[in-house]
Amino acid sequence: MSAVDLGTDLAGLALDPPVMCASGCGGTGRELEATGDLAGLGAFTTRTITLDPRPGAAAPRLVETASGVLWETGGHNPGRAAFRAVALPALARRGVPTVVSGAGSTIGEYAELAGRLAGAPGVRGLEVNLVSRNADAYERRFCDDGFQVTKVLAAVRAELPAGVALWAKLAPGGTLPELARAAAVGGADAVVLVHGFAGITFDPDTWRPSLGGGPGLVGGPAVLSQALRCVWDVHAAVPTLPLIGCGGVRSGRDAVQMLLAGASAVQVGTWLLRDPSGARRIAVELAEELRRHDHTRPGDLVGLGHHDTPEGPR
Amino acid sequence: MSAVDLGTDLAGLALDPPVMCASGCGGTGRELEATGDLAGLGAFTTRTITLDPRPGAAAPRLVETASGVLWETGGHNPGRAAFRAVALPALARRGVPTVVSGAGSTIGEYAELAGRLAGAPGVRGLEVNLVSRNADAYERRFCDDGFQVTKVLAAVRAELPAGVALWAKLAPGGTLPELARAAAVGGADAVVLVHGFAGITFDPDTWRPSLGGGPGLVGGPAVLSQALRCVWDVHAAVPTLPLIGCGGVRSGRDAVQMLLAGASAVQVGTWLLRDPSGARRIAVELAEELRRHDHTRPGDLVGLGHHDTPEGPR
Amino acid sequence: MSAAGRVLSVKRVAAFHVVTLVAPGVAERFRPGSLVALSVGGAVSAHLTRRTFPISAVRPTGAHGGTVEVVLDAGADAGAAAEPGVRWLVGSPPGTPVDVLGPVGRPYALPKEPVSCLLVGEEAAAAPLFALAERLRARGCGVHMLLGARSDTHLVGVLEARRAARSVGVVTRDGSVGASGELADELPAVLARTAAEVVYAAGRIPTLHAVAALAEEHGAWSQTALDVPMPCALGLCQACVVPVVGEEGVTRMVRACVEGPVLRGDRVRWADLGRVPKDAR
Amino acid sequence: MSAAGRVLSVKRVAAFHVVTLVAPGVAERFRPGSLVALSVGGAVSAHLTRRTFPISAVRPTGAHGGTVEVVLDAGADAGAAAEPGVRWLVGSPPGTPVDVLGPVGRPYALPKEPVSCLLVGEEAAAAPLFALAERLRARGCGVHMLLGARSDTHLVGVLEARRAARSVGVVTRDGSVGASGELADELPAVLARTAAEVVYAAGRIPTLHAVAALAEEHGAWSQTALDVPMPCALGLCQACVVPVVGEEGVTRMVRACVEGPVLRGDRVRWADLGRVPKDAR
Ligand SMILES: Cc1cc2nc3c(=O)[nH]c(=O)nc-3n(C[C@H](O)[C@H](O)[C@H](O)COP(=O)(O)OP(=O)(O)OC[C@H]3O[C@@H](n4cnc5c(N)ncnc54)[C@H](O)[C@@H]3O)c2cc1C
Ligand SMILES: Cc1cc2nc3c(=O)[nH]c(=O)nc-3n(C[C@H](O)[C@H](O)[C@H](O)COP(=O)(O)OP(=O)(O)OC[C@H]3O[C@@H](n4cnc5c(N)ncnc54)[C@H](O)[C@@H]3O)c2cc1C
Ligand SMILES: Cc1cc2nc3c(=O)[nH]c(=O)nc-3n(C[C@H](O)[C@H](O)[C@H](O)COP(=O)(O)O)c2cc1C
Ligand SMILES: Cc1cc2nc3c(=O)[nH]c(=O)nc-3n(C[C@H](O)[C@H](O)[C@H](O)COP(=O)(O)O)c2cc1C
Ligand code: FES
Ligand code: FES
Repeated sequence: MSAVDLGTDLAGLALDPPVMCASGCGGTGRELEATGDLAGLGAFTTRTITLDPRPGAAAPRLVETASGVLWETGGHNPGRAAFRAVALPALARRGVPTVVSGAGSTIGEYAELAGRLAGAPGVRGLEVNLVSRNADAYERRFCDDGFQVTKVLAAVRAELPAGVALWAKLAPGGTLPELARAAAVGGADAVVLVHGFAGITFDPDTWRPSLGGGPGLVGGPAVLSQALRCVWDVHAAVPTLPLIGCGGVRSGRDAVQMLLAGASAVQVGTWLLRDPSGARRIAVELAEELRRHDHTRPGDLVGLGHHDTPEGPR
Repeated sequence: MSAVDLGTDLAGLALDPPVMCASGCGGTGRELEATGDLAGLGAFTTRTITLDPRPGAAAPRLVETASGVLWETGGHNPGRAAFRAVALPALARRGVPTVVSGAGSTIGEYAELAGRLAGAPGVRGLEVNLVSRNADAYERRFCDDGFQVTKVLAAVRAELPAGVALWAKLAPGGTLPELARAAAVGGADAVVLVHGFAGITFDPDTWRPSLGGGPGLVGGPAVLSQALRCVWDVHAAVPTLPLIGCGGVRSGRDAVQMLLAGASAVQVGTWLLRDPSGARRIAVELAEELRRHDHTRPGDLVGLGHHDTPEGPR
Repeated sequence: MSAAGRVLSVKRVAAFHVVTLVAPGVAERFRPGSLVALSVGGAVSAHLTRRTFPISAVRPTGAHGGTVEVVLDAGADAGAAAEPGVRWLVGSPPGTPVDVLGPVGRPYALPKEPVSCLLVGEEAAAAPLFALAERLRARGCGVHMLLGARSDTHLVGVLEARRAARSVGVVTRDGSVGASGELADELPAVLARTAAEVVYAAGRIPTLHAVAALAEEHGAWSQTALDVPMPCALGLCQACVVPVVGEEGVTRMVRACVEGPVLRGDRVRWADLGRVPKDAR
Repeated sequence: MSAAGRVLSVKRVAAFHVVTLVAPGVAERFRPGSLVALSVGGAVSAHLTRRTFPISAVRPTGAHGGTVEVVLDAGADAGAAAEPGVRWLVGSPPGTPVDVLGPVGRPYALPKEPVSCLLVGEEAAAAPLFALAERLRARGCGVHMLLGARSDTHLVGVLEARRAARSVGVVTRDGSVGASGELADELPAVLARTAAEVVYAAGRIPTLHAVAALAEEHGAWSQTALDVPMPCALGLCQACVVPVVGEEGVTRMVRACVEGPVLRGDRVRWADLGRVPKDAR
């Protein structure tokens, strides 16, 4: 049998391994470099950057839940100018393929951000974070409206140099297949599934919300089965659309599940907070699982879980 | 300070304690009676009953996830006739207030079921499980369409004798506040939040879906923060509507969180599978938490977590 | 029914682990074939369902109070990693608290007459058959045993069998000890030789299926102990349903944890396990 | 940076637990004020974030390899139940595997001149100050200590302080030993008496706030060790941000785990902890 090869072509972007950090969970790159773990990533996804700096939400910004975390950073980021001046050149120097996550509160802001960042050295892709409120549409989230999703992607696509991948990141929710299709129509090369799941908890002593900002989003192993279902549902509806599975991944077996459900690559978020070497270990375990099942390429597994499945999502 | 009194009036139905088993997690009543735990419940909610018997989904019907379970019983139930002949009289004899969960695949079925069961001895309430596909509307789930929700509730209400409570149980999802309002418009006395969260997992050896039926629903501590958010969002939008919090509750502190988010009572589902005495213990712990904070009645806490909260659900 | 227990010891037997737990109240109500359901991981655990195992032995009293024993396959040698709950159990130091629910389930039904009985056990699943053999002997039944495994390293209880049974057969897939092949290959000859009227069997589903069919051919009753995951072991969750034909020929989905784990072999729809037959009610 | 450690021992000190862990590589890089971040519950754990604690002592080598020690408040006597991760740690038998990340964070900055230093410690948080005292004495600094607690049962290190420091003050809220009241009540007199040029402080936020303000009034530098939850201790999650005024008067939200835990007391916007000030960037 030939050897396992984790190299993956994700709609034109080469990922080896097909395991990345999820947006907002890999710091600036400096922290993972300090632990020696930056080089283990197939790509580095930055935290979500906006045009202007955002100081973010009140602390605590993250609390523990059963097998997960509840978080709200409030979009804390240095803004596109400082990001382009400091963090981005450092990432470029380190040579890890960089995917910049960006968001705006109008379509114009998304486009401007893309124009200012996508051409910078080292940027191999732009991940459009659509979990952001639309100032021009009653503060409704972009990701809840297929029409807006298409418009944002098309506007961003127009700003991208050739060779820079365009990904759309969506929140979990009932009409995901339609939204993913809308992203593809707008020009997305791939769709990242998914952002955090809405949650809240309360402090047992103060009886106030545990997070400084009140409500938040849930990530971690607790949501794996739900994230798998998002990927499953979208792949069932749009089997040709490349997907990136994100949510609760912490092992090679979890990554295999994401592939079976229909993803071509995975992102690791919350688990990096516990184990900064997680992505590297997951890649090793993924290779082992492939070997154990006599497979050589992750691509062989994509969507495999759908075949011969008894019917009946409800 | 006066003593803690857990007695709760839930829109006319007296619950003491305001802790029940969730539908489908308390068996027929016989199993919890065998462990001595039936009497500890403020009310017993039955598994969802349909007009005709349903043999249910293939095994396994339940697998473990991180801090949770993924399940799909496929609606296994003996049908309304056998239920009324066997399980229901037994529950009535045991004297625990019984709430019958029912579902149908048309509005007519919901109404017929209500007519046949709601008047039976021992029935104190009907929980309308709206997580069921509508044969008259392209198999769309009732719980995803506010108009259908209102119609089902109104049809069922018309069949109910006076003094039998009417509850609507909804699935988690983006437009919950609208759906809850729709249930109230149709005549629901209270809304149960929430049913399971959509999920799927795959077997690491066979690479097939782990559940016999393919996709399933997630319950257990893993979903507590998400269920709290459902209650929080609905209470924020419709503060006068009585809510029953369901999802991941396993301790008195979890119950307190449900109250703070806006629920008036709680249901315990998955945790009973691990600890059949769970509901009783939760009631004891709830009383302790009230005492520790110098409160005497659970009602004092309902919605308390909303006060002085920094803005910004996203 | 559920009680605070603790690990007394973990020992190796062949390729398996024997975990003995201090568990008040279980031993007194134990009957061969019944189960014990353990919660794993303690207070911090992410694993909330129970692990349910056949009880292999009990001791009503002793220095530590009543104890209960299970034999676990932690699969250390298989390519697949062991189930995390089992790994936790076999790795727990003495004193580790474990919530113990049991005994649960229907035990092996015992014949009223002193008939000849054949006990068929595969690998670790054979362990509970020795308690059964004892009770059968007490009733004057002739007890014969047939033990099987993939290889001699996975064979449990041959010495004990020689003490407990009139005759003992051994089969291994690799022929490392006894006959070479599957349990089912040996069964017809053993049934004929022992003139068994009842066959009691514990093992993998395909083995039980074969035993049930061969017993029926031979005109014997069979009592098969089904090993399917039982996450609650209380009859609440329906995870463990199997299709069983009842008296009137009607198939019902019955819960292996309360209506089993021991079921009549001729009543189980073996080919339909993991399915809901169209005619099920 | 993160390594497989294990529990060596758990001992009681006053109302607290001293947990000593075998942890390769931590002792060598330890400096007073730095932290260690532990994962709790082992492989089955539902608790996935780390518990981060100030290191109270290290031993580079020994029979068991390098060790690191933390003093934990399991709050056994408070009305509120102890945090489950801490409860697990203090209940772990020797040998329990624990993933250990450390040392992390900025330690106490040491003065270049042999100035007079006052070390202010509250309850269990005082434990790490003794390693600091040693290093300050090695530089010729005069070391004075002021220890406080709710009551004598919660006072840590008074005997050790008498050995380590030129003068030792003690305050308890209930007056059970030493002066009666809060640490802040005693501070002005002690600052005057010791002519301290630097104040090092560890304790609850209100205490640190008061220490920082009084040190500034007195004209001393202050170095405050912030105790806020640090779920990753890697600088990745931003859970631990605190508002700090930088050189140009600009407020930034800095991560206490990597930019702290020791911060200049005059730079922390104490009144705005748990908030994002409007002018923050
Ligand atoms: C070992 C054995 C030998 C028997 N021999 C005879 C016989 O010679 N002549 C005769 O007329 N009846 C025989 N029976 C049937 C028996 O006498 C009862 O009719 C039968 O147990 C039904 O009782 P129940 O309704 O309480 O059992 P159920 O509630 O139906 O079941 C109780 C438990 O016993 C098992 N069980 C029930 N019946 C049988 C069975 N027949 N064979 C194997 N397992 C069973 C079930 O699977 C279950 O585990 C035998 C039963 C057993 C177990
Ligand atoms: C105990 C002490 C005494 C000092 N005495 C003098 C003095 O007499 N005259 C003088 O001009 N400068 C004094 N300084 C300031 C010092 O010489 C440097 O200017 C300062 O440490 C800035 O270096 P940095 O940029 O590397 O530190 P930073 O990167 O700014 O911080 C490093 C660490 O040291 C802490 N820190 C930094 N500066 C101070 C400070 N001034 N006081 C307390 N904590 C600090 C930070 O909070 C952080 O924990 C003193 C500093 C300390 C710590
Ligand atoms: C602390 C934290 C910060 C995050 N920040 C971002 C962000 O800036 N942009 C974004 O698109 N997602 C962000 N996420 C979401 C993750 O990228 C990911 O979608 C989600 O957490 C699910 O994956 P996980 O379970 O592996 O964490 C953040 C998650 C966490 C826990
Ligand atoms: C095994 C199982 C069976 C269930 N059956 C039903 C059912 O018949 N009807 C229903 O409305 N909900 C059913 N539920 C959902 C629960 O009532 C509950 O809404 C959900 O599991 C969330 O609560 P929990 O986290 O406490 O389990 C079932 C849940 C489980 C785990
Ligand atoms: S294991 Fe839950 S019903 Fe059998
Ligand atoms: S604890 Fe995660 S950034 Fe500080």
